[in-house]
Amino acid sequence: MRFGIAVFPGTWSDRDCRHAVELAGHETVMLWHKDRDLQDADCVILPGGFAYGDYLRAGAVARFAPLMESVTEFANAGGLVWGICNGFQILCEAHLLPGALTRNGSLQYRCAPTWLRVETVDTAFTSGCAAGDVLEIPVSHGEGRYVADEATLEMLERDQRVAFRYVRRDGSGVVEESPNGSMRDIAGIVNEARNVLGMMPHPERACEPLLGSSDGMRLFDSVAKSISGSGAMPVGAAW
Amino acid sequence: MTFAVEVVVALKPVVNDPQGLVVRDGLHRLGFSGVRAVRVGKHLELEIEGDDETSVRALVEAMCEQLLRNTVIEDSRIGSIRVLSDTPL
Amino acid sequence: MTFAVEVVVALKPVVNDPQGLVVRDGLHRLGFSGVRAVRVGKHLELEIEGDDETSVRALVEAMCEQLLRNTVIEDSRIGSIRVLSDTPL
Amino acid sequence: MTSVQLAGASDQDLAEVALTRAEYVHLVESLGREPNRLELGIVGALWSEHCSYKTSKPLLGTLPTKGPRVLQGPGENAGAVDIGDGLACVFKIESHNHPSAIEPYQGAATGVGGILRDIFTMGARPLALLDSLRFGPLDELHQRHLFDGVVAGIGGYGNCIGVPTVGGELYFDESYRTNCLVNAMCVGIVEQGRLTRATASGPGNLVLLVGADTGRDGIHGASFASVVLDAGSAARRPAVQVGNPFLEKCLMEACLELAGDPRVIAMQDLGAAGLCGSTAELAHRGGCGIEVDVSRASRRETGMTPYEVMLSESQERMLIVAKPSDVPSLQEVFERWDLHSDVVAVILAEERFVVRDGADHVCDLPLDVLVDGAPLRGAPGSRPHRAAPLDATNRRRRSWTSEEALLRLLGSPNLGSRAPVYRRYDQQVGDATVILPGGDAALVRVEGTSRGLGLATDGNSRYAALDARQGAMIAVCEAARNVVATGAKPAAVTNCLNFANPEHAVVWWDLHDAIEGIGDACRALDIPVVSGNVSLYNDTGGTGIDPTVVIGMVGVIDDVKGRCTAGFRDVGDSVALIGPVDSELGGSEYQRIADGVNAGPPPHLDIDLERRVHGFILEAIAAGLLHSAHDCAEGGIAIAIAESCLLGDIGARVTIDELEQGEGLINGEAGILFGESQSRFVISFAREALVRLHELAARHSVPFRGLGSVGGERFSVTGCIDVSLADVRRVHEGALIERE
Ligand SMILES: Nc1ncnc2c1ncn2[C@@H]1O[C@H](COP(=O)(O)OP(=O)(O)O)[C@@H](O)[C@H]1O
Ligand SMILES: [Mg+2]
Repeated sequence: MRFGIAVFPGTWSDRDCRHAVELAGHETVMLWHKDRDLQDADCVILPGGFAYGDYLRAGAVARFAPLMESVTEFANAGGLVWGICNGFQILCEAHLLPGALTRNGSLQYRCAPTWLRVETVDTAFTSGCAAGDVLEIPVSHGEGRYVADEATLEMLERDQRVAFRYVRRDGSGVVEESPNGSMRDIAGIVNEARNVLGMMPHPERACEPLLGSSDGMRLFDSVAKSISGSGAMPVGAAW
Repeated sequence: MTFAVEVVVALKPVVNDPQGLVVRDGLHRLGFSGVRAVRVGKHLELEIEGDDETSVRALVEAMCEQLLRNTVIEDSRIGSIRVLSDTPL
Repeated sequence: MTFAVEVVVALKPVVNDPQGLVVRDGLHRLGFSGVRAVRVGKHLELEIEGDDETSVRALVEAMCEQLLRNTVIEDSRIGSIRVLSDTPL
Repeated sequence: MTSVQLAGASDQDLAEVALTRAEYVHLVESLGREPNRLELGIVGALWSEHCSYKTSKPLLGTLPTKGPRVLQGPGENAGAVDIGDGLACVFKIESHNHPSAIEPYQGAATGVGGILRDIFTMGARPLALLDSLRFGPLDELHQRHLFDGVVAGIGGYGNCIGVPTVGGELYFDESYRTNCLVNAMCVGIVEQGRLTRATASGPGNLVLLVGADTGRDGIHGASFASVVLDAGSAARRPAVQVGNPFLEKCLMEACLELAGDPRVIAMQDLGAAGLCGSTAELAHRGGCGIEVDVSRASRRETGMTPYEVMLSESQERMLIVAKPSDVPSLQEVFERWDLHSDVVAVILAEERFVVRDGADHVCDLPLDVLVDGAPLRGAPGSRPHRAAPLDATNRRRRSWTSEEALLRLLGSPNLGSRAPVYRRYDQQVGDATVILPGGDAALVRVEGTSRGLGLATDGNSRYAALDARQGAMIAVCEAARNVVATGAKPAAVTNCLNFANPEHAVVWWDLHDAIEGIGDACRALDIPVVSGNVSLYNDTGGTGIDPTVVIGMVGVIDDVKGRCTAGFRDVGDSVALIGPVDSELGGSEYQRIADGVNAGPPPHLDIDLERRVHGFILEAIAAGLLHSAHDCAEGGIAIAIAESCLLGDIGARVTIDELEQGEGLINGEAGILFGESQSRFVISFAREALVRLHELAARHSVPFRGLGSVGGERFSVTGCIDVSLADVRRVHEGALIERE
């Protein structure tokens, strides 16, 4: 099983993602933003960071990198694409996911543990969880407030495309404790075909008890299982 | 010729603007009680080579759609267009 | 009366503007090779109660000095001033 | 030389470059001629306090800088120690006080950028950042503005570049009202074989300038940091630099790719005095000369003079020395990261500092005069007589119950929760932070090994204000204590000396004494000093800061799994106090808020006991006997216990009867609960461990006193305090939050 990890100038979760994937026992290959070859990756991770400084808007410039052309084709062909933090912002800018991520309501950067309620298990990324499970996974961002128009939000809810919602440790609603003021406390969503996930929290930081939580590992395991299950090579084979 | 073009990018009216609220409250605290609302957007000043205003405007409009604004949440408009020099810098 | 006032806050010309550099390079990468330079600033739109344009302008100038611009690295200028309504919102 | 010669520099000329008439005369004598304007400006920058250390150098020489672990002491961009597994830990602390006073966000941000460059210049990948901040009273609007700006700036740079900020410290005190302090420390790791030096060699070798274009940023920055801020500081404001963390991230990755690469002869970042300072240091360290051609440096602006190019402090720039034949392949590496590079200089055989503007020779100075020629400054006067410290007893202004005092202390800006600060910092990127901020030291694991580094910055200036030498010793001990509390053994320190105007005898002697104090403590605890920085003239409008010695400590633990944390853990655990019992209140936070003074002798320090206590704690942790260890600092025992409750989210019930049996406890209950006696830890452990801990304490001959036990949802001290943890938490967490 091989995870491709995108590296844009300004990306910094790339090494953490590699660490997590290797801990999970899988192969990693770093994908340089100037290249187009996805090197037979079964799942492409767009990691956290500040691609191009996140100047102007987070993800705005990264979206045009040569690598993103291949990632877009890969996604459209059903390949698994996982945007984490900055990766989520890039996916929205690239219109692979609806909505946008704006400045945190507090106008402050926020790095803290958060609790995510799994809202759907009908994705390759969450299939190893049970609906309603609460995962402890930290956030670290200044622009994570998810916004979209009512129609889009309704569609996301109706099609069960909200993957994670910020909740309290006990699973109840966060209300004022939201880390960023996202609409409907949305922490992560999937695309219509459910093969592209964007999430603000950092699962790669929650893969070892030594670092405070290993809940993030459940997502990496889910991906691995669903790929080996579906023997997803065909998709990668296109490249 | 070189042109100086102003572009204003602002959040769509429906998108709420926490930064604007903070600025408004800050102004109230300073005693500017007459301030009803504040919206904070971006102001870009571009220096561009081009033949004439029309072609430059068209170029900048394309830039707005592709990069300068997030079409989902932001509107943009082109402000003044001035000739900076008749010869490339 | 309620006025709509535009304020542009921009980095002083000598001050380094990393944002502008990235936007310029981004536009080049998109093929807009004619872009010589980009400066990124803020655009504020204020709604203020006031009696007439002169007094409103004076108010906003005071706001710029006290809060809207960082006097150390930014300049500000007032753009258009429009009457929004003759009665308070 | 085509440039104008000066027919004797006017006072105006000298004022512009911050040189004294005497220094100018000395310069002319050493040169045997008059310098031209450019030369004068260059000398002014390199002879500034900031670059030349003309005041502190003679004193710094007394610091212990050797030790079995030391790979690189003071003299390079940062110090380096051997942490085993063939790895080196590279670290340094640096101040950015003056720029932060002018523009808090950018001042702090570029301070972080600067210290990061000092670390990756040596080939080390930055692993963690720490900060040390001082402001005036937080309830004043301007102080809140500075505080918010500085915290945002540190986060803004560190978060963007992807280096976690894992710790630091923060105090508010009148003494910083007109001079805030912003010190930043960076810690990096490199394979010892890849450790890169900033020592040029090989006449004919070329020097690449990589990174940002050169603009009119921070011209005079170096001399700016070396003069007292005054009304005119505002006029020098265009000097403010805006950092570009994105560019620095690319520069860092490219430089790390080249760490240990044989093609790289030397690497040097551009800091104080820009191209001028860096090229001169580079050549001087290598005992060679250098010729810079300013016309080859890419500019951000048009019409820059050679003087402006040489002294520009534009950020995110780096120098690389390489053989001419290797230059093209090195430039390819930088281009991969979209980094621009220019060949701007060539290494010379003779120790000369030559500047050309194309064909035009504009400067030619002997390097030793430029780098080492500044006349050192001795004591401006004899040691001023200090009035015997005020007696702090019986000046009680307020008569609070111990419970009121506890809550007021916990809710005060100096003791309240730091979460509102560090949650704005990415504390975790790198997947290495094992102990997050909030307790004592941070613990960061070293990739590919079982080891971890305990990291802390400390420096209580109230003690130093009462006695600079004692204050400095305590700063070293407290930093060590914080590291020890995690189970890491102190390995080496870096230090930042923040002082007022050293031309005043009081300040100079405080500096002298503080450096002595650091030296004595480090010798006694056997911890070498491997790097540091000096910031003088924190002295706006005649009100100087209290002597502020900030110690950055790095400790090593062989297996992070064996770490210890500061929060109580299990119901029923026993709580004990390690170390002396006293009731001294001199210099304490209790005294600050209850008496509104800083008086009396600072806490007594028995450095030998301190050493034994560290030995005991480290052995107890290594033996797995402790469930928690937390050092007693500001606020004394009561605050330490309350903090262990909050961190563990569990209550505790203790009694101090046994403590009150002691002799001459002049300040009674308040002194015992809130006094800041040194060399103390509050520990918790399973009852079964008691016997072995007693033996261990006896063997190390450290005082061991049972205090009570862990459990419940209240913090109570028999007979004087009984509060719910919820109340304690509310007060503690609200301390830094702005009240509308
Ligand atoms: N207080 C100090 N103790 C020990 N070494 C110091 C101290 N202050 C400065 N140094 C050393 O002197 C050298 C120059 O310091 P500095 O000018 O701050 O470095 P840089 O030029 O990289 O900013 C460095 O090696 C630094 O470690
Ligand atoms: Mg340096």
